[in-house]
Amino acid sequence: MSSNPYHDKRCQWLMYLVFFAGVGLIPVFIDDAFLLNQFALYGVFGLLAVSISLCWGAGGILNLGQGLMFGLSAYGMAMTMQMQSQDPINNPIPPFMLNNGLDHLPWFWSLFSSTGGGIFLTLAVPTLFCLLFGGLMFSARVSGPFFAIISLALLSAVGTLVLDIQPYTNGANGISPPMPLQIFGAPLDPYSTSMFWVVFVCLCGLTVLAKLITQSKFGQIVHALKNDPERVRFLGYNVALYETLIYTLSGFIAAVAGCCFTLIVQYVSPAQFDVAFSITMVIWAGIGGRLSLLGSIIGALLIQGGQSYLGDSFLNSWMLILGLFFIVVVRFLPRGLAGLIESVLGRLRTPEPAAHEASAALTKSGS
Amino acid sequence: MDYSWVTFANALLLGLSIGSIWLIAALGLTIIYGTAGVINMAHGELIMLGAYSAYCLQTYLGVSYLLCIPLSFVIVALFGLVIERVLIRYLYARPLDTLLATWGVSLVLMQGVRMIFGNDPKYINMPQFLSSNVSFGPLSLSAFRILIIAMTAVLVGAFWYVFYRTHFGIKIRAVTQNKEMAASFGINSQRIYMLTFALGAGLAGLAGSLFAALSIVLPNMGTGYIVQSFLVVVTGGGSLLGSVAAGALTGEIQSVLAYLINDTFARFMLFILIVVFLRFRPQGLFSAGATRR
Amino acid sequence: MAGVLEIRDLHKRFDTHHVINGFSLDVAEQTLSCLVGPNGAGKTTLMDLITGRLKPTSGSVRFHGDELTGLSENDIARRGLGRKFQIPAVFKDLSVRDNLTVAYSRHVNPFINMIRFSDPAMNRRLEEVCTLVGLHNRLRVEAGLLSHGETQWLEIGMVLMQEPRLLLLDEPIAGMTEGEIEKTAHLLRKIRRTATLIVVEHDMGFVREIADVVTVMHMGTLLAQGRIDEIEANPKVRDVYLGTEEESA
Amino acid sequence: MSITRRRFIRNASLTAAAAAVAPSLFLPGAKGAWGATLSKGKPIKVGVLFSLTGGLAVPEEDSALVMQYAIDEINAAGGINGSPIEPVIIDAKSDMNVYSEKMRELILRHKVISVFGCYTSASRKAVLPTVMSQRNLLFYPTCYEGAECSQNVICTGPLANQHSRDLIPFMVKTFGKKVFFVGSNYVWPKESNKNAKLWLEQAGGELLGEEYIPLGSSEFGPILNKIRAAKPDFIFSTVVGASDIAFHRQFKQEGFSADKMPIASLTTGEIETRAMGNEFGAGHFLSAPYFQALDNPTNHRFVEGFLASKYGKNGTTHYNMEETYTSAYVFKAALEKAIAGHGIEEVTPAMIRAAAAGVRLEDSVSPEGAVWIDENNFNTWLVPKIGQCQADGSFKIVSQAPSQVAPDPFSIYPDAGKCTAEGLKAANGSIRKDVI
Repeated sequence: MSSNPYHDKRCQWLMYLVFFAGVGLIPVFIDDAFLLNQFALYGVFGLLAVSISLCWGAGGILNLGQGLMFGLSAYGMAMTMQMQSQDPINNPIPPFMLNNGLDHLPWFWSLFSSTGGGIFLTLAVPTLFCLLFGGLMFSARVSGPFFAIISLALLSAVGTLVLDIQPYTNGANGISPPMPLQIFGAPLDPYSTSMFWVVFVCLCGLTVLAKLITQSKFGQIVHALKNDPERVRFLGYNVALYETLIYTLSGFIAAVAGCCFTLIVQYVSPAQFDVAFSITMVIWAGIGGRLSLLGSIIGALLIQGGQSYLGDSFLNSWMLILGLFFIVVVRFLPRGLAGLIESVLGRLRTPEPAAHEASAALTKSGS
Repeated sequence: MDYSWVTFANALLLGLSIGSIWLIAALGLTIIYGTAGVINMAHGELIMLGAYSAYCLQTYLGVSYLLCIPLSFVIVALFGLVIERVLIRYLYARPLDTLLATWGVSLVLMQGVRMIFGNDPKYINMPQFLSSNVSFGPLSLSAFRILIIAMTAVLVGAFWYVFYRTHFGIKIRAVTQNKEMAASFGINSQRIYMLTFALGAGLAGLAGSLFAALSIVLPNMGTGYIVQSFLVVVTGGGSLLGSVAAGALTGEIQSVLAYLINDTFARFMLFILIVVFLRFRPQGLFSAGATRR
Repeated sequence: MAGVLEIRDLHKRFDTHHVINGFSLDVAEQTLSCLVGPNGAGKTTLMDLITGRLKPTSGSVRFHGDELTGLSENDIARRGLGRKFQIPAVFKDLSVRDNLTVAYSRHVNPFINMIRFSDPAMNRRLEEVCTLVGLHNRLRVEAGLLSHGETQWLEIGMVLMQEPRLLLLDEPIAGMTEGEIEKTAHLLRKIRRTATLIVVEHDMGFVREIADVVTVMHMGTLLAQGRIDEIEANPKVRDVYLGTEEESA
Repeated sequence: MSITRRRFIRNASLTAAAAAVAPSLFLPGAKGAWGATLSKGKPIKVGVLFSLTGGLAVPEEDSALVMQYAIDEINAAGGINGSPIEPVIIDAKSDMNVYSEKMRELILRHKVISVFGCYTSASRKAVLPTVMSQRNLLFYPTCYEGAECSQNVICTGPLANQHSRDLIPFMVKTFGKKVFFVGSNYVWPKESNKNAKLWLEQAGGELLGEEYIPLGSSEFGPILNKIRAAKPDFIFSTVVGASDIAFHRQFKQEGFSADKMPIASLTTGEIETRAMGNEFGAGHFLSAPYFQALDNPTNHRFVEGFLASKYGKNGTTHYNMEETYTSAYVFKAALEKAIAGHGIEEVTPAMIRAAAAGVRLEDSVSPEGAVWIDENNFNTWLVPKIGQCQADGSFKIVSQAPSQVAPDPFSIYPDAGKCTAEGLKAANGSIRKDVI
């Protein structure tokens, strides 16, 4: 363990530096609006992977409903952008509301009339929701598979509701704001370098923040309670509080991802609440290595990139391959590709104890 | 829409039918989860496999529909056996990992079926006598729904018998409670798990053959059942009795809410009610633990 | 004598089964009491009731005069009760050092812990505890790779990191070799100089070696209390406890 | 991953730092206009964006196939001004995020001049922001609810105001006044029902109930119970997809019969009937501009040609497929007009759209009979027809409008204004572009 460079904090930070410097150089080399836009979108997926990795990898809380935070904030951002394109005097109501029989703006939409307030709510609502829901669940000591299933049920419930309250959300058709977000009068064009930088700064900043938190005392405690929450409780820590906070932090990152998502695609629909989408996020982190934030990001990039760029003949069996790959990873590499690198590096440096550790890593449950 | 006692009674009767559909979908999951603690996310796809086996049997071999039902059980049970031997048996100690691995299995099954049978929907022909409506005074229910209710009742009875009245059932319960202790009495827990998994998968297949006739056979038909089946199992607490109660309750709530308000809202409310219920009673209605004590 | 822990008429019922049935006990400052009793006497349940893992049906538990019943596990732990479990509960995929640092729970505020990366006071405590339990050269090893005896010491070390006033140790020498038991006895005596201990133990030889006071539980009640020679001479104890011990042996 | 152009690193780090802070970079980086030119004899790239896999693949895959058939047919006849059409076919995987991503890929990377695609309103809304900001053109070849006035869409399917206009009076006259509305729970059925209520009122009918089923749900028990209690003379259905099939099957299983209480649907065509089993579809009614059974030489040629081609493996044609087929010919006619007016090198998607105004497909081209594009709102003038499903799954045309019906996307929202080529024109004369 001691001599494995994988566990050396300086090596880890060096990898972060290399990775983010590499990503930061993308706009220097690429001058293709589609690719920049696509990389920005991958950045959003990377953020989601970080949020899952923080919650599941660091905190041991498997959240199959992360799409909820993502979707809520994506809707919030779409509402902000939609309100920007409305004229407060002549034309205060989004067109779809007129068609659904509303003759005045619902109160919760009017909160999004100011851009600053809209963005604040977009991030605050999912975060507060996490705080509340997480607090309720963790104080009742709901954990493990139960929490996973309940988060899944809640996701389905909210998705159904968003579909049903069509006058306020435009139902299955979703919201397509006609213009990009205007910041101080200038549009944030989804195909521009600036959009890429916005996502890059969020991804880089939040990943580093998450990394710092996992290395803090808080991170150690959270890691410990993943092993044995009971023990942590008897050490004097309020386990529910810690679980709620890591869950909320992860929800906040997903909310930031949701914001960026709508900025990039200018569209949001109940598809963001699809169960399959939330589970896909878990697959990214699972394949990349849930214990490693960077591994999870790379998992998201590999899978989404593969889905976009592997040939069409290959794509027909894409789900099949993804499924098989995932089974193999869960069965043989519970720590994902990052775990594979971990054991390979360990083996290179100090053959004897590392081999022992690698086998320990494989047999370990990795809850 | 007038709300009268007759329509309300019909809604209650329908709730029973919806409940039996929820329950029969969740029965296999109850047994797998209750015994081995495996969160089988591929359960919906096993239901789908059951539907496709019924379709194949009927279309290619001309087997009559009523015979397709037990045959689907056997075919999907064999599938379950293979999945258990190849994958699940390595993961019993890791419940969250079984959840993830079986999600992988579900992707593979769905895509595999899609590649073989294509995306277009298939359907199943039923005997004429099942395509009719039975009236009891002002109350009425379709013959096929009655078949499903009866089928559910028979299966619950059969499983109660197997679990609580046979030697095999005693072994299953022994393994559920304490694997090590059971092993010291010479019970092979691996074998018990394998058989339960196959049994649970078979039940999913049987449910699939019924659902195939109710609506439509599609590669992604299973995804709709998985969340609702889990809710029944988790609300019930993982025991057979719990699932029966949870299935009946959720079916009635859904039917009555759909009768009073609308279908979509009924679904939303049901999910929220379940989440709130589990917040205050995480062990479910009748936990496997409580019945043990 | 100044009571550290006062238990009064404690009852715990599961359905119709009385596990703890009117149990009362006083523990004095800086003593090492051993809690003994046959299997099913309610020793672990009693521990659970003291530390808040279970809520008593009735009765009271006071710690330095403060009522503990109704408080959560973490609140009770914060008041200075440290507990070692019967089955050693350490964080298997953390290093020994991380196990000990996590256990240092003087600061429980999660927000402050998010920006806490080093803590000199904790490092000092870590030094002390390491010297006591003797895991100095194992600090970087993953806890899951420790031997059985080392795991027990690690957990005692974790309890010590909490700087508790009262330690509840459930079977601290289970699975240890002769040499390790000797070392543990030495360790417990050292701890007693600054704190109070209650040790649940089956090994009467070990009890004889370390106990100031021995408390015998039977069927959820206090059967006898006193010095070890008094207890061994007590005919009631011979009947219910030593008798069954011989049978099972 | 191909990198189209590489820039040499000129003060790379400086550029990056400046990019992050300089407010000037918030200005659009993309051109916002079509980034290629056509030239004579070179292939004309168009996008074909349908779901070939997933839940939407059942109708959409057929649309993609018929689109390829139409393109082959046009190319075999000499293409457009001698240039062949080159389709870029992309699978949208029934996933709204993929629709949106692939639309960007088609326009920005493949630089197609128009895109044919989407079947659901949700997917249309998902791709429209991209189509609009890049000033491209979407041919939307299916029915939709209207209430949209975009400068970048041409629709060849019926609007809600055309779709049920004849069906409701016909049903009221034939079966009785009392009707029950059932639909999938989303925008199109609700908007269609609003139109249907207008026709119902004019025909003197009575609405007994209106129920919506969650998308994808197959549990019709509660709704059928309400229908049983309400005892309508007929049912007006806007249920879509797998739910529609479940609805028809359970309808019959629950003892309802098409003779006593037929379902008048806007969706249940040849493909759906085949999927549910003919016995479950027989006797019910459908309103559509096209049926496979239409008896005219163009349709015979289309049906025989398509079924004999390598794309006709599924063995049927369908209103959706025909609308897709005609959209290819609308594109051809409009592009020819644009080239004649501006010269081939100058043509942009906006010019194609402008040229499409009033484009008419004669009955020698369009299997459903002559249709033309409205010059204001760019939807299609067409003849809705009513067919009754027969025991063999084919439809018998029982009624049809005497002439083409005008499309009006804002028919039920007269206050919103009139959709014109420039945008939505309000009563006070102000014009709003891109109302979606």
